[in-house]
Amino acid sequence: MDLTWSDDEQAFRTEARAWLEANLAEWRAGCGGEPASGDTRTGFAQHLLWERRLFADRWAAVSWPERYGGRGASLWEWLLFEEEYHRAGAPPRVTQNGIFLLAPSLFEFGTPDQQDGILPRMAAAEDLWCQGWSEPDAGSDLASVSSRARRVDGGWVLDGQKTWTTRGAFCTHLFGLFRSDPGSERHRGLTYLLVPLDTPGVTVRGFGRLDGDEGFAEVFFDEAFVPDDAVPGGVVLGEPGAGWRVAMATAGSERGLTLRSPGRFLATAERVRALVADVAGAGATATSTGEDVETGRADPAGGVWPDVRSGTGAEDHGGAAGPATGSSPFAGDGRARVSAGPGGPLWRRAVDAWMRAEAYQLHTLQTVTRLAAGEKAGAEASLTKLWWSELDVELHAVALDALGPDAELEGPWSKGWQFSLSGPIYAGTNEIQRNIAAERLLGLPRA
Amino acid sequence: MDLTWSDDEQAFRTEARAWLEANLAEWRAGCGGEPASGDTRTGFAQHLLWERRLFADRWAAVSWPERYGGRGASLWEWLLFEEEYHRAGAPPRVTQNGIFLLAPSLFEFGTPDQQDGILPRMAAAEDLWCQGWSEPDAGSDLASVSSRARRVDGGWVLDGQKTWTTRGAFCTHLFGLFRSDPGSERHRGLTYLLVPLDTPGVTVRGFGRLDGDEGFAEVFFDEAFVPDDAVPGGVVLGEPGAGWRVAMATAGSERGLTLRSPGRFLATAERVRALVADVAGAGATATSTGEDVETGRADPAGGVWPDVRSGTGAEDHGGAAGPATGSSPFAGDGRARVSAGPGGPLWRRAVDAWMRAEAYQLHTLQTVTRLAAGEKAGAEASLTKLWWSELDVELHAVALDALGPDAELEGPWSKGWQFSLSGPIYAGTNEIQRNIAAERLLGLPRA
Amino acid sequence: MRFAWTDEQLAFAEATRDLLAKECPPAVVRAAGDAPPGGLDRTVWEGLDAMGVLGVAAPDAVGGLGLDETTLVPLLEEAGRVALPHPLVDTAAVAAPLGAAAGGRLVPTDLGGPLVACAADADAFLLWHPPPAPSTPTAIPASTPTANATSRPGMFCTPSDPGDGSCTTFGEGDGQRGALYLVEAGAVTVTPVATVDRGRRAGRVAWSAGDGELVNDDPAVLTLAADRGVLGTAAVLCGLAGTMLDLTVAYVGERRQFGVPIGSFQAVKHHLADALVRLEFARPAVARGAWSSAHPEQVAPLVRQRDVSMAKALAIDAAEACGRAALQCHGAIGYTVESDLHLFLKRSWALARSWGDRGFHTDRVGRALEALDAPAPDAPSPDTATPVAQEDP
Amino acid sequence: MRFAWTDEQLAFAEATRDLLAKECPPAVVRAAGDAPPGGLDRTVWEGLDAMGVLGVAAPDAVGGLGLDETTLVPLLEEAGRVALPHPLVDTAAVAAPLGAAAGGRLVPTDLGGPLVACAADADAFLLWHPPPAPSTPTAIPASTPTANATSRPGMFCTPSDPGDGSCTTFGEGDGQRGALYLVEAGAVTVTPVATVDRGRRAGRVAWSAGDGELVNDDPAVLTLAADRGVLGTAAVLCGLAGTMLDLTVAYVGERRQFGVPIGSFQAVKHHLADALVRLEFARPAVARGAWSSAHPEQVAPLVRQRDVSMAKALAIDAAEACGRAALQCHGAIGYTVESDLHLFLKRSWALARSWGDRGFHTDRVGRALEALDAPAPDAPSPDTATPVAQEDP
Repeated sequence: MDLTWSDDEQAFRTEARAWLEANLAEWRAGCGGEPASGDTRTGFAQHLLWERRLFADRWAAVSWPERYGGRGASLWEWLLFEEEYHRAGAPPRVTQNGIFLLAPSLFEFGTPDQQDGILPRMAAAEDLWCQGWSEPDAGSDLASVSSRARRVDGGWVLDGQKTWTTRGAFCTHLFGLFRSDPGSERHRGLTYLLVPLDTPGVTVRGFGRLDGDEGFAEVFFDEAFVPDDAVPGGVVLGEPGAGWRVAMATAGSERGLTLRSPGRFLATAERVRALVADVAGAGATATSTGEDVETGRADPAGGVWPDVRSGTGAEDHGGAAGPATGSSPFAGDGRARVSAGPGGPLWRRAVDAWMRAEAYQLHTLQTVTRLAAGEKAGAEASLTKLWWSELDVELHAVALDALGPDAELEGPWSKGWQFSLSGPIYAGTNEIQRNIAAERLLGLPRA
Repeated sequence: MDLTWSDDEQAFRTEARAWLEANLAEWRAGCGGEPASGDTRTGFAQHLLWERRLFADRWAAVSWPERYGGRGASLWEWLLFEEEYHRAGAPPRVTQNGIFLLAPSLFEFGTPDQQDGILPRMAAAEDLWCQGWSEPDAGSDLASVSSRARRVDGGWVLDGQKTWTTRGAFCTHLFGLFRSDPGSERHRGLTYLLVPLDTPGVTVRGFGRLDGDEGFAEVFFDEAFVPDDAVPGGVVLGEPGAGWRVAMATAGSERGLTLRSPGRFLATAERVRALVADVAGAGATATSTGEDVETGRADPAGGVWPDVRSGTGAEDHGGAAGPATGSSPFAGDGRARVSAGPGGPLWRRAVDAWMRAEAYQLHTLQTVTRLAAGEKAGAEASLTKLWWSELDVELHAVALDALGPDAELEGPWSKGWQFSLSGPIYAGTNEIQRNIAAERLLGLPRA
Repeated sequence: MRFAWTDEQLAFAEATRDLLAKECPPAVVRAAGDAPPGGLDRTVWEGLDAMGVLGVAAPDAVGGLGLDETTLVPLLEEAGRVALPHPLVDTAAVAAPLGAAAGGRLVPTDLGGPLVACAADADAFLLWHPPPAPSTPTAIPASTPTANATSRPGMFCTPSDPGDGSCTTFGEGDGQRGALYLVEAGAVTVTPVATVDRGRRAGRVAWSAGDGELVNDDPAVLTLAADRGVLGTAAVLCGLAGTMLDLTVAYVGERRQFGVPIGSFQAVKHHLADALVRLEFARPAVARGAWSSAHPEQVAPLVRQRDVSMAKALAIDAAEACGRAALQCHGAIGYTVESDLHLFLKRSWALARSWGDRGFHTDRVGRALEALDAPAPDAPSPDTATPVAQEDP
Repeated sequence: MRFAWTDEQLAFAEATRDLLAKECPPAVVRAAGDAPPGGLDRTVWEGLDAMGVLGVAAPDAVGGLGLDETTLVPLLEEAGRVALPHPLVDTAAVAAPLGAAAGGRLVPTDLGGPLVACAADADAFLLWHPPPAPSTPTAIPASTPTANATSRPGMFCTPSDPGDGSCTTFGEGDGQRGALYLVEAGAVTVTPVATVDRGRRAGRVAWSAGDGELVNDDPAVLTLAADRGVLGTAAVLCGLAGTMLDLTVAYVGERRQFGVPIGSFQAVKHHLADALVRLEFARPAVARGAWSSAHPEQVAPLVRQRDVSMAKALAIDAAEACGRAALQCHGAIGYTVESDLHLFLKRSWALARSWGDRGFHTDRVGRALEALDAPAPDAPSPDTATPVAQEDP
């Protein structure tokens, strides 16, 4: 066991950190202020500038070979980069579904021509890929895909509908599963196709996610003819009819470490701890200037909201100076401060969440050690997905409780809260993950 | 809406309280100290003395008609009695399974002869009834009962085995479900029989519950002939072959309010609050005599367990005098005290649990109002069972966390904790209750 | 002892439910979120006014119905069921019942008119009578003294319409605490703010208390008014929770995956059963809060405070449990603004932390319990002079 | 970076597992709970001693193997898997590694002999070498000063055998804090106490520190020793959790209700999947705690404290989740002493609150984080002199 980073890895981290610091500032300045959400049309364009900046200095896909725009970085270095990326507060990757979901399948199942033709443009954010798996009637039950691909001379004719396609309205290409054997059922007879969205007969309609951003799309296929050479190396990934196996490899990536690296949650956990510490500190002034702390305490019936302003231990966290922040007095400065102070309920929840983020980091280091030793990732990815998705909800719940009535304001925390709620749903609901964990890891009998 | 008690009800409460206070003291004195657990042979005998004391003054079954030893009390008065009973710290009713599970079925399905012959001796704790439902292969799936009852001239011949029969080793009679139609399946062909345990061919073997007390028994039937007149009025309750319907009426009682009245949990909640307040007060002295509180706080790295003795807000709960209680310093006097003090994590959990107990009381008042208006109790009992069983576990978990390392000592709290863990299992597991609630109350489709 | 709404109360709630079902379907809630300043549709509000809902708890001397919280609470739960985008809690629960306590001047004489009142997020609230009487005074009880109170902007409100000046809200006071002021409407500035629940049409408020006239500084009166806001919000949360559960039950009965309705899966059943439990045990607590509020002659203020805070705490739990279960059981479709679920979900997030959050009310219950314990550490005697409700619900 | 046990460590654990499977089946644990004073069977203890397990982390100069926590922790998890009724954490994790820090006199020279050491529930512990050397000194680090410390009995211990005098435990000090004493064994009185886990054979201890001789009062040494007790207990909890999960998986695969194995029900699957998640994320935290403890040259004491406390906190969660799921999925049969489950369940309750409970260790992690934040409030630079483990696991 060795939990130290090598000098080379340290150097890699240092380089990444310096680059991120300089380039984030430049990019933000170029946006003329805080960029819009990457799930809006305006914000997507801004985020593309960031993606191209990453690509220009070979940070877009660090683990890829250099010939595709990467650095041939190890999984360890990839983890370090992710950690630095999130610690720096860099934006969500709008290219994520291509780089983290399609690319692993391309590396495993793609022909050299496909890899050479697709990957560099993906890294450069020239081709923008979205995922076309879910359909109106195929969600958790992905194998019930009914969109059809009919083989014709020189290509495929597509019919049907995909939905909940993330950022589909802004992308240029879709990778998806289509039923190519009309008589087939379930996992059989599906083909994994790579489809330019400007193909005639393909219509994309964006629609609002929970937060209202146009982050989802429906994609309609109406006798859309996709020529075999619509993407370099051909539009079929893997063998025709063998799409399920290719897709499952991608599903493993999505649930596992490549989509949600620990660095993301560690960074959030640190921000939550800082927010809670702010609340603990901020109340001190407001209360210490109130003249009726003792009264409120001695007589809970007195005053309008006596207990709002008293709060236990009101005296022992003083010290922070400056005016109170904008928190409503209803949040109970005294109370919130005690709850957020060391040993208080909110403080403990923040520490707890930090531990869970740290445990995810450790679990990942263990997984990467196994992968580095040549083992394959398996159903353990289900445990990982359960862990980070529940952690993310709790991290944001703590933040909202720290913000009190301010929590409903539009802002990074309310946005993050809403996004966190998608975690237990996407990439296979947590109910599906529990089934997988119970059946494949514990060996419980199928129903 | 009227949430006040009438003068008569108040008087009833006053009488009950006075009686309980006087008689509990006398009974305990008669036991020569704290009585043993009612689930041990010694303790059961002691508890029978208590039961007979209750009966002598008509408190054994207050809601029964006077001719059976009751007071003809209303459900409201029954609630008041239960509240006073638990507030006074009176012992668990070892006659409970007869009085609260069998008797409601007797009132609904029994003949006058059965009622007249069985109920007074039950109230007097002369006949002691245990429940014979579960079998080794019929637990959650109660309808798979396989113990057989064969009709013969003048009676029934029983074969098979019952198990998890509470206090079976100390009881005189069993009520249970037997398959009387050998070709029948599931709910059909079952007969509800009343069986003296001294019947030749019946063998009872007591065994240990989780806490080691001999609170469970297996009951074996080996060609046991039960004459029709083995109990007054006959051994069949309801019609032969219609046992399931009779049993389900009892199941409703068990899950609903008659087995676990709110008074039980309100009393526990108050004791938990008091325990937490004790912990909050007790630490004050120990810490205030420690000279290194500030040191420990300023330098978490210093000392063996610096943070054990520091703890936030160490100064602001002082006042309690006298020597520290037996808590280990490892529990962290300072920390535990802060956690248990107003606004602290443990204090909040105690308040939360109190609210849940109070909500159970309110829900029950609502239910009794409906019953008083002639409505029938239905599947709502599943919600009630989920609520009180989870509440009871949490109440005891808070107590154990307040006790810290003392929690593992044998005593009322560790005993109560172990008993609370049976709540989500007995009387239909909570998984079964959730199925019932979802299917019968929400109308979700059966699998 | 009889713990149930009366037939009259249930009938009033049913009539309100009928009106809201007709006049406030999800499309109206969506429209409220999208409407520009000045563009809020008032049809449902006027309908509620015509039915007497706004003045249920206003003294009959001024044209109200002179009823109490036990009539009002079921109506507010109905308002929650449809995510009504108008400030009904603020108006009907907080403002209207103040009556003479506000010097008689705050009670609208024409309840048929466009009374709008609003309070949110603070122990301070403001009542205001909108145009066509632009100089009608606004009442603001001052709040926590802070060093910079007079210049500090207030928090959000749930204005009926910030754009046309008919918005009302609460603000912070001038260094005095717990006092009810009349302030000229013109002295109040409302700036709309972006919150996750656009249907609330929230605004940030600034005002100068120097323009105010003190009309009441009795803490008991102001605490009572604030408690009504807490109680009303608890009722609304129960309504939101109920609708989220209903929407989900309907959806999981229809939605098929793996060849069966997803509602037949045990995981879905158990999520929803757990949510239902939370709701069914919160509702009696809210009802008790109503009774305790409505019977000051039998219930000490401290007990009332305990009871309304407990109502809010358990209603928050119910809304949270139902909301989480609803979203998870809807799956991806619930995670869009195309499904109606989000209208109720976002309202429940906002209200869970308005009028005091879960931690605040837990602490308030705990402190009330300790204060109630204090005079008689041993069990209270049944024949004591203590109000009955103090020892029994 | 390589986060995995070595082949040697795994092989040692497997050999230990084989020994324990053979010599410590549930019958042996039950017998330990039932044995009269003096009657504890020592077969498994002697087997562990013969394998070198007791002295794994003792200096090789005194006959130990001179290895560190990364070898020891997997062995302790194995001990947890069988609910070993002997004080292995106290002996192998706390006592044996102290070595020269205890003045050289505490380290048994004959590791083949009946070394027994014990510590529990406190920042104080006691090492003791039992008969046939009745006057062998006992070491007790004194604990929190309290007004009546010298007369105050210590807390529970996990004696190997309270009856025959070979019990060891910790006691409370004489008003001095954080010091290691040698005390004559005869000055210690052990009174067995009844705890829910009879297999622990716990006792209450009284002693008079006046008989002691100070041998070490370096807080760093004593904190390190106590941290090893915390870490070892965390490892044992993981082992207990794993066995409870395994027993349950086996049971629900066999037990049939409604015509199918109960393990095919989604509710059962999801309970056990959630429990498995807790366990699989606790184990890496315990492993990291071992590494941090084993590398003092790279890991600052504060970081080690953070890491062992985090290990204990997550191991408590794992044991609690696995225990609750196990009992619920076993149903009534689990709620008896006839099933073996209770042996592991009760041990897990006792250990969850020994060596610091969940709240204690959460607070300790939080305080360590704040102390580590303090010197560099902005993100630490990668090329700082801070030990690597401080910023990376």
